[in-house]
Amino acid sequence: MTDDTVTDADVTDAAGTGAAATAELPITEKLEAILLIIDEPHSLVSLAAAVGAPVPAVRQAIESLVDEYDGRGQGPRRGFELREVGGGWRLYVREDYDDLVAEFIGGQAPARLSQAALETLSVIAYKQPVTRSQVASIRAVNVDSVVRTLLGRGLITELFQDSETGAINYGTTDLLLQNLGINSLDELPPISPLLDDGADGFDERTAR
Amino acid sequence: MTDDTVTDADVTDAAGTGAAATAELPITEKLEAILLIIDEPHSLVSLAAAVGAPVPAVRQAIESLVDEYDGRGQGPRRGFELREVGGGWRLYVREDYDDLVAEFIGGQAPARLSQAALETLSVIAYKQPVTRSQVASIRAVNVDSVVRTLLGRGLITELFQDSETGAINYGTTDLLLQNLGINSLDELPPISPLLDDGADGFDERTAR
Amino acid sequence: MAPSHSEDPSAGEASDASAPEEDAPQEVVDVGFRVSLSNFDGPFDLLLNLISKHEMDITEVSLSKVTDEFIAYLRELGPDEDLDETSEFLVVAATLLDMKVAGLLPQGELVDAESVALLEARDLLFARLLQYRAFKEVSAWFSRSLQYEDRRHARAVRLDEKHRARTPELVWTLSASDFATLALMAFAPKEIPTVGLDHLHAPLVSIREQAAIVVTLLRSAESVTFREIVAGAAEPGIVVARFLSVLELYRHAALSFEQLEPLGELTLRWSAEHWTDEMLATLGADYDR
Repeated sequence: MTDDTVTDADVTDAAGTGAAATAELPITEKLEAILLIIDEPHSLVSLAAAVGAPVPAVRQAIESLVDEYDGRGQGPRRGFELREVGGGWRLYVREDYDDLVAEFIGGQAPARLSQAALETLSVIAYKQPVTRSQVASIRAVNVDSVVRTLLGRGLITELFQDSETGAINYGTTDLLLQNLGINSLDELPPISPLLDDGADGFDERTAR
Repeated sequence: MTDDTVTDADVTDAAGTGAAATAELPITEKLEAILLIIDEPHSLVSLAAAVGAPVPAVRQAIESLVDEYDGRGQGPRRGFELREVGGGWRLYVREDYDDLVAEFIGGQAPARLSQAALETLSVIAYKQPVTRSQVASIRAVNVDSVVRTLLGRGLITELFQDSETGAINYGTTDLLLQNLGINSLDELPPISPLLDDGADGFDERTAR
Repeated sequence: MAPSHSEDPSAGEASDASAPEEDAPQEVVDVGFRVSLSNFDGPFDLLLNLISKHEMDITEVSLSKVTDEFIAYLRELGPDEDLDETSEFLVVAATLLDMKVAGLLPQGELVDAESVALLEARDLLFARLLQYRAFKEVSAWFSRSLQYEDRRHARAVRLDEKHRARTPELVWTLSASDFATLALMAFAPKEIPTVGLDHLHAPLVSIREQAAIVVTLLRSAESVTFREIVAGAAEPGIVVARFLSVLELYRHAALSFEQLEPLGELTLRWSAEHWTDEMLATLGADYDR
């Protein structure tokens, strides 16, 4: 939901109008106000639009917040930290306190994905956009129910329908990136180079 | 959610067991970790139990956090503040930024519920009254944030609290009926046999 | 489900080469070449297991050994396995056959186009296996990352009342029947293979279930005709199952019947003296495969 399409012009505009009332207040404080209410990562561009400041200034402010929370500023270290995950910034409980918080919240351990779901998820992550039958042919098993599970968890999404075959192409979501703790698909571990070599002939075969 | 019934004995006990692993870490950081994830104000006693420290030490730590966030400590002022409301403590956006936040929220793109949110909503619609953990076990995934979204959207509501377990039971609202274009829950299309025939084994599963 | 090759003690360790720590409890229990649902998931898994078990290069001719073992495995599966599971194994059988054919080709002399094509086919199969293994390996990274991130707690707190009113309108596009479909999906058991076979053959009829109906009918009346017992049975399978259960109940002396003339009305009477529901549970065991 993070809006990356905001242009610099929009940002300038925002700075010139709505945010004018708070123009004299520090960007870091404005960012903290926004960070406190968001419930998913927001990109620098989205944050810049929110606080009405140019992106470079926001980047700098974010960096100084990260430093301050980590105890590299003037004040003490904080029990929370600012992390870049899934292509945006968000407040997290500092790792040291995850157990404390988990104990406080109680609740059940999150259900883990089965091996079949994990493998299907990796195939979709690396081969997207990819159809169910393409995934099935790589894994050589029926993947329908696993795909349904992954859809239900919001880890993958239907990208588009093939105009000729009607087959639905799947891809991964920002939520998956967040759940993996990475910022973009580029951060996925490199997969065996053998895959690329054989890819052409393979895709032709599976695309049928 | 604030538990004011915790006695001093409980607090001592909590300090002696679960929180032992983080005993050497500063109380302020532990408090910040808890404060970051709570929805509602928590009393000093409840916070003391959470971080495993005596109430007076927690009171002192809270006071120093209030000072720090307000800029009376070593570091800069923060965009949020720690306030006591209704006998409990919670993080709030600093009032200076209420307009900024309101503008940010108003400027967000029209919202669409995710697949995960819609599925969770359908489970609540057909199984109400139902607790969060029951929904989680049907969906085989943690639904806390989704339930929060649905609550925030006014599509579900808290019906009552289970007298034994204290778990909150949720149900759907008239807003959902309006969106679906029906007048009452009776008009929801039946989805037997999954619900009716399998109900026994089903309830056993979800009741855990 | 558990072909036991107990004469081969080394077999168990190959059952999940890429992530042995994951399914440790099962692995302790599994002796010999046992394929359990927890660490087994499909034909390529099986193929990889068979190959890694013999530490062989799949391009070598000794594939025949793997093929034999696979066929033995299929035989051990017996008729109780799902049709779709068995048919998935056919994929492996075909793969193995292809590889075997390619492996039997004279090496080094690439003279005719046909043998070139066969070698290419072999390479393609080899590439597919490697690709499958690559995804299997990288899924361990996914598992680790997801588990680590699961433990992290992000700030996600409900908006204050005063801000909630400003939230943009919700876009709603679902009709009531869309919503019901969604509910069906949400309630469906997770990750149970769902290859629909209902269109291929009629659902199996349980003799025990039908016997329970027959017993109820018989006990509720002095006498019942067989015509009445099968009245309303929707399909021939149910009629057959009810007839078989009548025969079974007769064997247990639970009922008596009389038929005044050949092909005439069959009148049944409940006559059991010591009847328990446990007897029902074992009824018709002969018909179990």
